[in-house]
Amino acid sequence: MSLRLEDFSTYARNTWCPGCGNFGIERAAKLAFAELVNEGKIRRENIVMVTGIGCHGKIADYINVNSFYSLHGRAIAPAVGIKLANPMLEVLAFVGDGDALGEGLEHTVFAAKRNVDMTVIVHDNRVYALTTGQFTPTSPKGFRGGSTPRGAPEEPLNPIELMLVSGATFVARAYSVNLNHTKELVKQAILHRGFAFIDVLQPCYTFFDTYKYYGPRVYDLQKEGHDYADWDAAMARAREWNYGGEEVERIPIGIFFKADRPTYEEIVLAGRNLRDASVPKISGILLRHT
Amino acid sequence: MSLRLEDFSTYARNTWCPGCGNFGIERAAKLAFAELVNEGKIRRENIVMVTGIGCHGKIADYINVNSFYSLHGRAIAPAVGIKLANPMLEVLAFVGDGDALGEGLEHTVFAAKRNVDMTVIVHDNRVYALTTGQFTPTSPKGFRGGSTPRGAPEEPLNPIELMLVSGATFVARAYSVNLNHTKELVKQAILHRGFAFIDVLQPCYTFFDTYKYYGPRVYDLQKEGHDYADWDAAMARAREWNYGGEEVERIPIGIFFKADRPTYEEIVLAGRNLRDASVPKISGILLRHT
Amino acid sequence: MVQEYSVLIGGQAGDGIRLAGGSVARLFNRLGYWVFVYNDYQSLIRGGHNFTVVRASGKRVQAHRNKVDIIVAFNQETLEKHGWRLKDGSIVIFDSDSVKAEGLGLPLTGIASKRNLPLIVRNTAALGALASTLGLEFHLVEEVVRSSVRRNVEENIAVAKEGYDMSGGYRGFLRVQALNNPPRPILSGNEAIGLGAVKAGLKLYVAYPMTPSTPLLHYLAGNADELGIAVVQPENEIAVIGIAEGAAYAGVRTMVGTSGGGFCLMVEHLSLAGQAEIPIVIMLGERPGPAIGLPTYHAQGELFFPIFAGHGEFPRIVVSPGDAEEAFYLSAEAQNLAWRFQVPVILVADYSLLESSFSSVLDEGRVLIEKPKMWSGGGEYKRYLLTWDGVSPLAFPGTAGVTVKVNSYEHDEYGVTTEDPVLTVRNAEKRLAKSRAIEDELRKKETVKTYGNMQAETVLVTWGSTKGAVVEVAEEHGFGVLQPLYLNPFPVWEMEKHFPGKKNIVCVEANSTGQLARWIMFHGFRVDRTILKYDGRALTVDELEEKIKEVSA
Amino acid sequence: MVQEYSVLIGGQAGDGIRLAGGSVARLFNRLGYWVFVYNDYQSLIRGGHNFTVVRASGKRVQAHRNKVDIIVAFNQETLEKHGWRLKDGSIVIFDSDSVKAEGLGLPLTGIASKRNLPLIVRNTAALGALASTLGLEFHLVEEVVRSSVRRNVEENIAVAKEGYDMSGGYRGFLRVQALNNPPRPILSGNEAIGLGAVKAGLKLYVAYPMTPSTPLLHYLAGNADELGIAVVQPENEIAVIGIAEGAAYAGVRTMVGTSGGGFCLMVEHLSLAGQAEIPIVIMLGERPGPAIGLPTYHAQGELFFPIFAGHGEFPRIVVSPGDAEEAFYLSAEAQNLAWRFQVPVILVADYSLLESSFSSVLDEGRVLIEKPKMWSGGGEYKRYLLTWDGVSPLAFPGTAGVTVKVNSYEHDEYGVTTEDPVLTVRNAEKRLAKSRAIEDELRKKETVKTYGNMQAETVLVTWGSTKGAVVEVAEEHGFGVLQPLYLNPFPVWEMEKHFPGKKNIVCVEANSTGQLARWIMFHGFRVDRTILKYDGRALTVDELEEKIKEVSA
Ligand SMILES: Cc1ncc(C[n+]2csc(CCOP(=O)(O)OP(=O)(O)O)c2C)c(N)n1
Ligand SMILES: Cc1ncc(C[n+]2csc(CCOP(=O)(O)OP(=O)(O)O)c2C)c(N)n1
Ligand code: SF4
Ligand code: SF4
Ligand SMILES: [Mg+2]
Ligand SMILES: [Mg+2]
Repeated sequence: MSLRLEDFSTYARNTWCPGCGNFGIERAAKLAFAELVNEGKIRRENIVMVTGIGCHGKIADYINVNSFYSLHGRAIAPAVGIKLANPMLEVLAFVGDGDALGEGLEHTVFAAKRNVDMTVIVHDNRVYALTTGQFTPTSPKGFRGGSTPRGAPEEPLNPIELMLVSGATFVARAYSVNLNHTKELVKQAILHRGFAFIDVLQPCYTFFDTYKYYGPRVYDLQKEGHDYADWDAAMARAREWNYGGEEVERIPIGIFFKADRPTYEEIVLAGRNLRDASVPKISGILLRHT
Repeated sequence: MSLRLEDFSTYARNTWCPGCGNFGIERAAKLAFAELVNEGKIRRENIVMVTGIGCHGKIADYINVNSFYSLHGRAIAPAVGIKLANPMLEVLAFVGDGDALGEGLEHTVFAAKRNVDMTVIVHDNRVYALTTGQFTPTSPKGFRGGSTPRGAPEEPLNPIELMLVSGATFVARAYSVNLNHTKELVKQAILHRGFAFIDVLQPCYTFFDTYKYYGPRVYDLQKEGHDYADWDAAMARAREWNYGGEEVERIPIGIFFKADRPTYEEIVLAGRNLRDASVPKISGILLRHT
Repeated sequence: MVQEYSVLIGGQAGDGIRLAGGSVARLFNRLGYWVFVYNDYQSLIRGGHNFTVVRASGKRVQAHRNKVDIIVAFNQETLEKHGWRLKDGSIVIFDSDSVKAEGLGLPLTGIASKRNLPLIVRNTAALGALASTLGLEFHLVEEVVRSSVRRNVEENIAVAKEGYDMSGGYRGFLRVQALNNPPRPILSGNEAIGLGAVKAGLKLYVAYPMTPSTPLLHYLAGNADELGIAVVQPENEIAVIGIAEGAAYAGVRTMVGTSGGGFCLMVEHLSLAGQAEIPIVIMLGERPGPAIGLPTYHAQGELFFPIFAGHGEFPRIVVSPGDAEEAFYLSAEAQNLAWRFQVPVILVADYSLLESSFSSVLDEGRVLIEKPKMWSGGGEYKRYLLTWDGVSPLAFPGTAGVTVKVNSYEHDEYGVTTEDPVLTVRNAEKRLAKSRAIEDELRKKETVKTYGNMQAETVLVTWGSTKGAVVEVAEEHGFGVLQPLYLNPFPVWEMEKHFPGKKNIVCVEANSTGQLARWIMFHGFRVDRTILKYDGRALTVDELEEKIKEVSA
Repeated sequence: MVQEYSVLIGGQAGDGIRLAGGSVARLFNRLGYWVFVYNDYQSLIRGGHNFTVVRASGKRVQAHRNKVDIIVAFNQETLEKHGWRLKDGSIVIFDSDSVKAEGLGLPLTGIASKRNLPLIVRNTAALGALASTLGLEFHLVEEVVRSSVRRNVEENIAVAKEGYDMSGGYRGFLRVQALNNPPRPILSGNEAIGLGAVKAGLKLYVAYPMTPSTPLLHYLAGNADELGIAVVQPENEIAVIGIAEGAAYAGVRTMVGTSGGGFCLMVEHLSLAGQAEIPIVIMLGERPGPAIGLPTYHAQGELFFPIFAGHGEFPRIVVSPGDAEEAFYLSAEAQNLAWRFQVPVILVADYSLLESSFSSVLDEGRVLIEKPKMWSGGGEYKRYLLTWDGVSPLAFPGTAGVTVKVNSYEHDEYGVTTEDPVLTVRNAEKRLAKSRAIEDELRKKETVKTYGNMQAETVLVTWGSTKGAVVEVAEEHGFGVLQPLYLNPFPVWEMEKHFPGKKNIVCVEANSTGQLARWIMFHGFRVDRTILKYDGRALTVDELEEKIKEVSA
């Protein structure tokens, strides 16, 4: 029996604001899960979502699959642990921009560096939304929020660039409004063997309404023949837009970079299964201690 | 009276191993301080060293200037605070590779992003030395240490690339053996208005003896006419060597990139002096609360 | 009898319930009433259910009651959830465009939309109607609107007037009496803490957003220019405290604010402050845990944690205000103590203290910046000079001829690392000496407050904002109340004074294990009963009255 | 009289002092002696002063004494620092190439250099000489070298023989008697903790290096293949515990190891384990704090911190072994308890327990993996099913038909977030129920150990490795000893059993505030005196004897 979007819903009351970009991500994820299961590529019970804390994190309540609703900034380390414990699982981290690029930046960089076979989806609304609108690492300079009434004092961080230098083997950007494109990226990211990163431009209707800004600017890299095997080309595309403001005319979405290298869990586990219940005899070791 | 290297010494007994690359960094720093003071460019009492924890951190005990010997991985945040509190101070963070690129990576990235006017000097021995030799973020894959007897499972992180995408406005690499070159870089970094980063290749004689590896490979970017105003060229040079092993023949040292942009403390303080002892009347504010 | 009114305003997140509550409070304030405003909201941005209770009284009140005189309902859910709060003679004011009810219905949505104004102006219309039912003159409403609304001021006044004029038969229904008092500042705990710190010399506030401390960040950022301070928001809480400690080392008074989860991340730096002797004030806002728990609700779950957080042994002060006035003075005192003893001071404040508003009479002249022990300039400077009270003279980097070395390792007097056993013992004893000096100092201060009849057999002991309900009930029923303002060092000398002969010591607090009760018992005193509430909501006066019957019977 | 020998080996970091100590211990072990090895080293890699004391005895010993029978000196400083430890009839074995002394001088440096071997082989030459002075046959030395040296084995044996043959008149000077016992495994606390955990099902060890827990990381990594486990070292301690909690959620038994500073960084995740009910064992290695303190020295500074760490209220178990055998069994028990109750268990271990080595008799058959409460497969799965003991059945992701949702927020039984007051109370009560169930379980276990004469008026109370010296002194002087193995929940029921009638309760511990003493007093028991040592060095038997005279007089 083929699964549909609704099969991944829960009874939880959705509390995102009307117009929130998170709805697009939720739909894209559910559709991606349903299609991959229907296509026989993954098993439903093997999907695990790990989420941070913020508006984005609520997605754990809304999708009926295994989930680990973690601390703020701390979704990615548990995700790595889950993958090590059971490499059969399809591990996805749904994280916030404040969450995974601020509070817990180091875990994002290191999961990429290690090429853990997992997917990170950043709900990049470029604002701390759940705490009512402060600037985040990806907010444009001058962003006015509760903590910066005279404008954020910092230039934004470009997560695509960051991931390119960190060793991620699948680096992409999506726009939550483009449902189908986002869903396809999520599917490809899940199927990618290695660390996949998608920065989803997700307008926060309430604290940073970027619909009008993104709408006319986004374009699909894949439609323009970008060669995602070429790291330099990927970096050049990443630098077309630095998460700033009006001055830029085009914002690329799609896959910037994709490569193949051994995954962390392959190397660390070297074929070992940590769920194996057998216990070693230690008498030989004890003898060596005499 | 002109200051000499010895004027910056303390009575502390030096406990670095004979042959340690840290001696070169210590000398370079003392010479840089002495020369800058002698040249009238900085005042001795304005120098503040903040250090992490590791063999590198001991430099706080060995140089007779103001110092904040912080926690492991936590030198850079206090350094930012010191600069905000008193922008007249010349703030330098002497950090380890494990310290500032592992434990506290996020602070390094964010200080760069903000362009805080400070200098970060990484004693990059590519090993956790003080804890007796484990692999760090910059160790080559396959590095054998106490925690990885079969070799480190991860590709190294390239701190130069990382700083280039993080927004650092002065990005350089030094080799602790090249005393004069290192000293000159330290001087330029101090004089640079903005966030200056120097990754110093510092052989750890005991746990990762890289003298023979670096010796024939390092070359000076500035002698080869590298244009440090060109970000793309800087990135290309950074990628000549990815902190790996034998396969590479040349390792660039010198200044990769240099640029000018407003500093964090200029923007945040907007001319305010936090050491100003005056206290505001709040009666006006209280009235607004009625 | 004391004049008293309670108004509940309810709706969805985004309806501006909290703002409306503020306006109602201002209205009563201008009539000379003491007000207390309790805010109940969910961890979401739109939708859900939010409500605010404004209690206004002729005497000081610092807790809300279950029953109310007026409900202002912006949606049906408000009445479903709060209908039970109505008494005989209570009125419901509601948006007749979206709510079915009996009472004073006004087409609030229509009033807003016909003027093309955002829905949030429903608040102002309702305020007008409310004022009319209270029999107030319109100029009072106008004053309140002018003092609290920032955008579309004239339109808001027009809307308020429309609401005012539409109250029909309800005009003067609750004819409120003006009292002969000047209006008092209405401050939340967050605001009071911010202002108190500034009056004691705060120049840099560092924080990462986290409920219930976020309003302090916003308040100080919003008033930074007027207050002459800088406010920065770094990448995470580890950076927050690192930056603050760096600034303190360089001579600037700082504060950081957070809640339990963020405080966890600061604990290693807390220990650093202990070793390196860095003055730092940490505002720890409490909400129900563990972990994320209930982010926007009320609890007093962290008494032991701040007292024992951090590895190793070092002196620290933990202080716990119970209302906005105490928050103001204790926040200032926290700064002075941190700098006097060069120790971390943790200001523990529960959700309801931080996010409720209290009529507060503040005397800014009472707050002084105490000058810390500074280096006199003679001889060689030693950052960690051994002294009888464990406190070494301070100097800051940038001082000619001086080298200021602070150190996270054990160190000698100059701040150079040592592993010597004798110096190790000496440093531990320096820290012990400081602990004693702190206790000596606290013995001279007001470390507990008492209320009610301290001769009674029953004494209620409480901390934080819970004292609002406790004091009111105790005064009514003739009990005594003891409220420690300092939790560490714990003022045992005060317990010794107040506890003997009491037959019935009852601890009232908002947690599930009775932390204050345990803390008191740990110090060798008897606690007979506990009244614990841990559903995430602050105790109301009525609830406590119910429970007190059980334990005082 | 019991046969007993103490040997001190001293030199610089890099001289291999610790290895030499291990070899000497093995020598005595093969003679049937109980051994205890105390390691004293500085936070540096080369130079400085390191020393190791090996105490070998016919009875079990777990502390060192001040005086020694033999000093092996690789440098002059060793004699300068430790000369006072010599007794009548003690011998000094020294490197005559670098040390001036009386006794058995051997050109150790020359022996190494003439063979072009690294200087570290001086150890083996000294071992040979030592064996000769003890009157042992060379084959014993050869056996020890073969069992402990990895590189240049034959050369080392030749060097040992050279040392052995050069002892001249000292041959047989201390003629040691072989005892009729089989050799026993000599284990450090770190090693024992690692092995105990593995026997209880550990499959993943996660750590960031930090003294004194680093040897556990190295030991498990070095034996990972044989033990069938994975060992990973992530970017920092926050990642360490995050990874471990993720793996536990997915069904794998994990442990993390750290010291105070790293533990600080884990505290938020500790609270997460409390809310989400994730089984996790944290090995907290103690060293002198606060902050970096003395990284390579001894302290028991963290009793309260692990008990009260983390925001909010949640059950946890804190366990404290005192020697390697206890470390082995309690580490295993920690795993089983963590999984049985789905709570964090903190294993507190002081420096001297972790870094000293103890003759240990271990029965691996005694350790069983207790199967946790697993989901039976019937009906819909609820991760947080409410049960009488607060423990819900487990299932792991990857199970067909099951959705496993864990949550850091308050949640309903399925793991979906809630802000409901009723569910909030229910969850708090679930946690309280677990606390009670844990206490009930512990009442059935050995939670304290007693030694010596428990009828005596004086009972010494201690924890961790300090018990080594305490038990020895108590047995000698006829006192009783009580050692809590569990610090939380605190076994008050045992205190009630053992304390009444005692005239003199003396707490002995390695900190400056008497944390165990305070903890006991907090529970309503009297403590008459404390003996506190906080210079970073473990208590010796002689020191305690001195101090005990003062307090038992
Ligand atoms: C350690 C910690 N610090 C702060 C918070 C408070 N907090 C909750 S959500 C949030 C903002 C989340 O922003 P982001 O990650 O961008 O997610 P969004 O709400 O925008 O989806 C913060 C700061 C927390 N829960 N834990
Ligand atoms: C929070 C914390 N974790 C771990 C340690 C232990 N530690 C001390 S030094 C060190 C290694 C330092 O490595 P690096 O930063 O590369 O400096 P190096 O010794 O190589 O100069 C570690 C892990 C610590 N002090 N604090
Ligand atoms: S605040 Fe922003 S991100 Fe959060 S639910 Fe509303 S629109 Fe979405
Ligand atoms: S261990 Fe390495 S880094 Fe440390 S002092 Fe020795 S040589 Fe230098
Ligand atoms: Mg966001
Ligand atoms: Mg290093």
